[in-house]
This record gives sequence, structure tokens and C-alpha cells, in this order.
Amino acid sequence: MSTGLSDYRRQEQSITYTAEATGEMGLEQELLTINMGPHHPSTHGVLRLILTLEGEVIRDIKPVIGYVHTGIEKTAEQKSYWKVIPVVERMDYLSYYFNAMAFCSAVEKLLEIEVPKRAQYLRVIHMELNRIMSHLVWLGTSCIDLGAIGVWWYCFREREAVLDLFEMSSGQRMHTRYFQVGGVIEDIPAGWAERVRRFTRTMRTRADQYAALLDRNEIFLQRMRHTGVVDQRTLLDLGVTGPLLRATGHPWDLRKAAPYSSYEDFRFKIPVGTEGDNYDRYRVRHAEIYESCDIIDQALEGLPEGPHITPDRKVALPPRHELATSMEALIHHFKLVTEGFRVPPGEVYAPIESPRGELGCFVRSDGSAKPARVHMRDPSFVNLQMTAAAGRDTYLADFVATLAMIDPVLGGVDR
Amino acid sequence: MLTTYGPAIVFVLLGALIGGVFVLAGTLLGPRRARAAREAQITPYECGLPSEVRGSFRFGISFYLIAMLFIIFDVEILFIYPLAVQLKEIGVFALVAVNVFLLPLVVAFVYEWRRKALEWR
Amino acid sequence: MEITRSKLAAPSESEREAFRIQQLRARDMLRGDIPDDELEQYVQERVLTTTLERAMAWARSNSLFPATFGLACCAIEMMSIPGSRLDIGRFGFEAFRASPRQADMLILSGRVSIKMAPIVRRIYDQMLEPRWTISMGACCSSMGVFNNYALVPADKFLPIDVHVPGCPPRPEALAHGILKLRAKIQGNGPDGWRRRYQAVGTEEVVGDSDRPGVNAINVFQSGATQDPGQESGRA
Amino acid sequence: MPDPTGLELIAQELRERHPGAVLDTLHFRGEATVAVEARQVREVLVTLREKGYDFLSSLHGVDYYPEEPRLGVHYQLLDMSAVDRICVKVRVPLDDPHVPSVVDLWPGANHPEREVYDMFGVVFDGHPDLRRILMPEDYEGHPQRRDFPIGGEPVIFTYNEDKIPGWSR
Repeated sequence: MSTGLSDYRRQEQSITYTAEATGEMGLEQELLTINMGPHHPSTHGVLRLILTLEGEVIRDIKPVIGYVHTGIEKTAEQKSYWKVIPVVERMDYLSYYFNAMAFCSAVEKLLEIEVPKRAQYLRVIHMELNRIMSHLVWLGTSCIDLGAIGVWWYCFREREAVLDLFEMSSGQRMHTRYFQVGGVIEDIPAGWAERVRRFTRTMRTRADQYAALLDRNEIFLQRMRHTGVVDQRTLLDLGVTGPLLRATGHPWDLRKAAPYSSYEDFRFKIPVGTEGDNYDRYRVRHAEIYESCDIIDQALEGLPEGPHITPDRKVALPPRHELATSMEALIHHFKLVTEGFRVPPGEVYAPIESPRGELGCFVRSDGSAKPARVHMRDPSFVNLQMTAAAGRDTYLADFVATLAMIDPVLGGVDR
Repeated sequence: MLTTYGPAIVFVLLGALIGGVFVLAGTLLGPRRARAAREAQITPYECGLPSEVRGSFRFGISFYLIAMLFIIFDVEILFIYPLAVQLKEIGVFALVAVNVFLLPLVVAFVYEWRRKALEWR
Repeated sequence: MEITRSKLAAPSESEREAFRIQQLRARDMLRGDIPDDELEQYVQERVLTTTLERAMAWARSNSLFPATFGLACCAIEMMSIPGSRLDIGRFGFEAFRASPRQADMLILSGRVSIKMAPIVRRIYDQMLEPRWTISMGACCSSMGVFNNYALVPADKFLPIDVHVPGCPPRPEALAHGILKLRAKIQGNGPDGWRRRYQAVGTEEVVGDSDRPGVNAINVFQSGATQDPGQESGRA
Repeated sequence: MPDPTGLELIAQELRERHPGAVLDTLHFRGEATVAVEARQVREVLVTLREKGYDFLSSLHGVDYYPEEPRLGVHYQLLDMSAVDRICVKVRVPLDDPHVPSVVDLWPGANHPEREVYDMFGVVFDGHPDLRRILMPEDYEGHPQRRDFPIGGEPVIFTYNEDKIPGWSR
């Protein structure tokens, strides 16, 4: 064994390997401190957990993150406002529409421009489709961790259907940069609404199939019921939001509490669990898929006519055909394309409800065309602190299920 | 004496030979690397990090208990398997024989189950 | 475009006759009644003569086990290639192995940060010898969208065989990259754009690092990024 | 969001309870911000917590580079029952970047405080485990300060082709 500390570990001198095992210490087995490290099939990304195990029971967990830190917030400070959107979208890579929405609503609040109704509805439809896709990827990968690989194939079949819709409306499967400050870049093509209606119909039957697959599966139920329970007070103190908080019975959802982007026009329910164990977390997210389908249907019926982006030329590019005729359009176009729009100085914090919790975007502008500071309050970054509370004194096998139910996306955690 | 034990000795030698070939083939035919280059290949894989687990780590007793139980019932299946394949040809006699063979094992299984040896402690 | 359909002609008498002869010969061969010179000719028609090297390359390239190395957004697209729409199980690549000991190919899908680079290098070293790497996505090949302090292009510390462009590349693009790697392993690799357009002199030879220390985190020994074709050819 | 008068009431009450703590208040785009002196931020947060703002939704750092005092720490508080948000802002100079830690009030502030320390160098006194969280342990410098170079590779164009080391002619 490497007697002296390897030079990599010498740099991590400060990570103490002494185990403060806090559970009742029936020490009939020696404590083993091991890395459930960055390259691990069931950590849903490059998350490293230093586990102190007593046999199969976990006594202490120390999460270590930063393995996919990309300096997104520093890069965002170097780019003009409408160039920041593709950088910010790549943060929480499963809910890219939400990152763009958080940033755009913060900048629109600074600019005090009013997003037209049609753009708000289009944004809601795309966000809810993205929420379904994010829950599908979560369900698929969690079921792989629990051994049910078949569910993964079904979930990714539906995910391909959602990505086809994104590709039809914006041209790209992921990180579509469809949201623009002031609205959406292009109106949806003809026939898109009809395909979305067909998708929501089949999605409901498919979600029933997942329930049929999992809800009466004795192994799944025994592994999920009453495991990884964390009470509501600890979650609130840890700052956890989203399905994890709603699973304990606290109906906190920003779409209902502080409606933004015309969410108040839609009737939808907030699924809430009772006990806050892994099974409730699974049920809450699974029920959210149905709610998202309802929101999409209502948004499609009520899709108003009108501009898909704010008519204010200082912020939105003029349409191409106008460039040939009017001089002002040409000047606006040139100004926006070269330097981008200037934002009045000030600080704003715009929170929205992402599939994993409250995603808030803090933007500070110093009057120039580049943001002075962009900070994203990522839900997974804060939710990850509950791993210690959820995993202490549980079996390692249950902790794998708990980690899958926490659904951390490490791109958002490490920014 | 040779004729009586002949086949057994040949069998043992053959086994040793084939086992040895497989063990040595890797080192003989494979590309030789300097020890420094092979350093990563020798050290244990711990999710991409240098492993600090000491070789002399003493595992808890419950791991061995579960391992022993597994071996007993695994070997049991081993015996039943060839019979299950040929059950139609051998007929009812085999069925009775197998049940006689299984009876003590089922008794052992129920005993463990009642003694809570299967629950993980 | 007018499509004309015509009934397939019934097998003529002579064809049926020839098929019958073939059946009878196969039966004689199995019974061992064919005289040896005719047997020699019979075998000669059916056995493909090849060298050991090409046979090994054929076997290896058709069943590369990728190591699951999901770093960031490209991992989600990498996860969807064994899915039902684009199934790389058809080419023999769908067995994603978690441990580097059982993997042949490392698909670096996502951005490699400076904290993650020594770990990626260690896992590459722990993979067994005939191993190849695909750097999937712009972040891995050239720091893509984020050209800043936190990222390291994979070329700096790993010999990369195939770069798949895109951010994230479509699953079809990754499958194309894998098939291109397969063709490269079998020896008839497509020559890159440099040879095709005789762009001699534009190879990027990464200089040796100016600061010592093999795996100091901030600075990397410039990985053996000699001509990738030669790397896999040696394996 | 507390409207301007509500914000003034809260600020008034804070001034009475903690003399000299509240530096100024700002009501911008419907958001209420209270600028607080660095030494007394814990007491202000405790009183705000008793007033109902018991959920710390976000804790992040800002570098106001040209302006002094340079490093800022923002506490976004949220009152879930009344759906009310208030932001407490603290400004510390570069040479004395000490801010009392609030991990015992909100355990959820553990990782955000470590991130602000890692990215900006603001030292949180009383934090149980103040280490770098995102950058490697032995990284020198705090990357998100505005005077820290962005780093990265120079993009090779024809005009600077020969100036890049290792790019063969």
C-alpha cells in the first residue's frame, strides 16, 4: 500500500479522515473511510462523498464538490448580456430553459421591459416540457441505480420525443438558447402545437406505465419506503426547496407562491408527500409530470396572438425584412449586434421554480453592456447539504437510493 | 498402481498445466511496461483517487456469515441443475431423490431464518 | 418517380439444380466422403485468410466496452446513445462498464476541470492496455464555450484518438465518432483533414510545460499527443 | 416584497434594536435591500428571523471592484408564510475581509459560505469547516475577484500564430 501520502493526497491534507461517527457506536466492526468518488456510477455526476462506513452502515458523510467547476459566473462577466444566455444555459444541464428563464427575468426586471403575453405562454410551455424531460432523465438514471434498467429505456424514449419538440421549435436538442431577453427568439413553427398536444396525450399513458412498472414492484417499494427520511424542519434550516421539501408535506412552489411569466392563468395542483421518505420524493416528481402536461394543454389552448418578443427595439433585434426598408431598424440592429444593449445600473434577484427547487439569478449591472456579476442560486448546490442528514446511520444500499432521489445535477452544483 | 491412479494423475497434471498457461500467458505475451508506468495498474481503483485503505483492514464478521450462507445454497443449486435439465428422461425416481436431497437443506434454511442469521446486523 | 413492381421470376430449373448439388456436397463433406483434393478446394473457397494482427484488430474494434465517464452535459447525450432511437448495441458498444479495468474505450463526455484532470489521467492509466479515448464535445476538445481558468482541454494530458465536435454533439455525431474510431483500429482509418488537404505544417505540437512537477494540479505534462493514428496502431 | 414604507419600518425597528447597524436601505425594482455593518450582521439576521424571514434562500458574494469597501456578501431572506423577500447586504474591505458566520443559525449556509470564501476570499469567523469548496485545495488566489485574470488559452489566429509557444511554423 502507498505508505507515504501520494502527492495528490498531500494537497488534500486538510480533508480530515478521522471519522466523527455520531451514531450509536457499537464498534464491533472497524470504521472504514472510503471515497464514493468522482468517478462512480451512482453519484449522478462527478460528486465525491467521503463515506465512513461501519460494515454496511454509513456513519459519516463528507461531500466534496468542484470536480466540474467551469467558472461560469466569471465567464458570464466577460460577455455582453445576450451572449451570457448560452453560457448560463450550460450550468444545470438538465434544465437549460430554466437557467435561461432565470437570467432573462432578472435582466427584464432591470430593464423594466414587459414581455408580451404570447412570449410568456411560449416560455411556460417550453419550461414545462423541460421539467418533464428533466424528471424523465432523473427517473431513468435512478431506476438504473436500483437495478431496473428497463425503465431507463422507456424514459429515454419519451425524452427523445421531447427533444424532437425542442428541435422543431428552436433547432437544437439541448441548450437551445430559445429564450431571449424580452421574449423568445422565433415564433413556433406551424404544426408544433399539434405535435405537443399529441405528446402530452401519450406522455400521460406512458407515465401510467411507469407507475404500473414500479408502484407494485415489491423490491422497489421495500427499497424506497421509509428510507432516507429527513424531517421538514431540518430541510427548511438547510435551505432545501423543490420536490424534496414538497415530499415532506410543505406545499412551497414558486409557481403558485410567487407566480411569474403568467403562471397565475393556469389551474394546476402541487403534488405534496406526507412522510418525506424516498417513496414520497419519487411520487411527488412522478405526479409533477401529469401536472406539467395539464399546464401545457391549458397554455396551448390559451396561446394568445401577438408578438413573440418585446417590440422595444432597444432590446430585441428588428425582423430581417425591416432591415431592407427602414433606417432606424438598421441602426438598432447594428447597435445590438456590435455592443449589445446597455442595462441601467442596479442589483436584482429573480427566483423561479426549477425541477430541483428554487433557482434564483442575481444580476448586478454597472450600466455597461456586460453584467458586473451573475450569480445563480442553484437548487442542487443547496440540496446537496442534506446528504449528511439523510445518509447518516443508514445502509449503503439505501443511501444509493437516497442520492438518486435527491437528484443532484453537478453542473449546477459546481457552476 | 500406475494404471489405477493413471487417469487421476493425468487429470491433475492437465489441470495444473492449463491453469499455469492462463496465469503465465498474460505476463509472457503481454507488453512489458516499466514499473512506474504500471504503478496505476497495480494500485487499487477507488473512484479515480489514490486509495488509502490499508491492506490489513479487518472486515466485520457479518460479511463472512453471508458469504458462507451463499456458498451453501449456491452449491445446492449446482447439484440440482443437471438433474433439472434431464428430468423428463429420468422420471419420477429423480424427483423423489431430489426431494430427499433437498429436505435437510430446507431444514437448515428454516433454522437460519428463525435464528435471524439472514438479517444484516 | 414511377415505381414499377414485377413478380420475382420462379427459380429456374438450373438454379434449383445447382442448389441441390450444393446441398449434396455439403452432406458428403460432413460425412467425410469428399476426396482430399476436392476437400482442399472446398475449404479454400470458404476460409478467409488473414493475419493475426488484423484478426485481433477486427475482434477488438467490434466490441469496445466504453467506460461510463459522464462529466457534464455531453454525458446526457452519451447516455442516450444506447437508447432505443440510436442503438449502438448494433455495433457492439452498448456494454457501458463502470470500472476502468473492464473498459476498452474512455468517452470523455463533458468539461474536464483542473480538479478533475488528475483523476481522469489516473483512470486512463488504470485502464488495460489496448485502450482508446474519444473526447466528446467542444469543452473536452478545446475548452469550448468556457475558455477560462477552470478548464483543461483533454489533449493536454491524454492521448485522444477521436475528437467529436458539438456542444453537446448529437448522439448520431458520437456514433459516427465511434465508428470512425472502429475504422481507425482496423487499420483502414480515414485520413484526417490534414492529409486530405495536404495541410502539412499545421499540426499542433503542444510544447513541454515550463513548470516542473508531474501531476501538479495547475500545470500538466503535455500528454503524449503524437499523431493519434500511431498511438492506436501500436496497441 | 415589502413596499418602501414597510422597508422603512423594518429599518427603523432595526436601528432601534441595533444602533449603528443599518447603514442604508434601498428599494429597487420592487426589491428591498438593507445595507448592514459587517460586525453586527448576525444580530440583524436574528431579529429579521424573529420577524418571520426564517428561510435563508441564498448567500452569495459580489466584488464591487472600483468602489470601496470592495467585497460584498448578500443574504437573501424569505418569509414563506407571507411570500416576502428581503436582502441584507454587507460590504467588507479587502484588507479586513471578516464576516461573522451564520452556520449555527442556518446550517444551509455551510456550503455557500465556503464558496464565497473560495471565490472571493471573505473569511467567515466561526465557520466549522472553512475550506475551499470548488477550486483545488492548493489553488492560489480567489478566481472571481474582478482583478483575477480570466485565464484560458489564447485563441490562435494568423496574426499571433508565431507568438504562441509550441505552435510549429
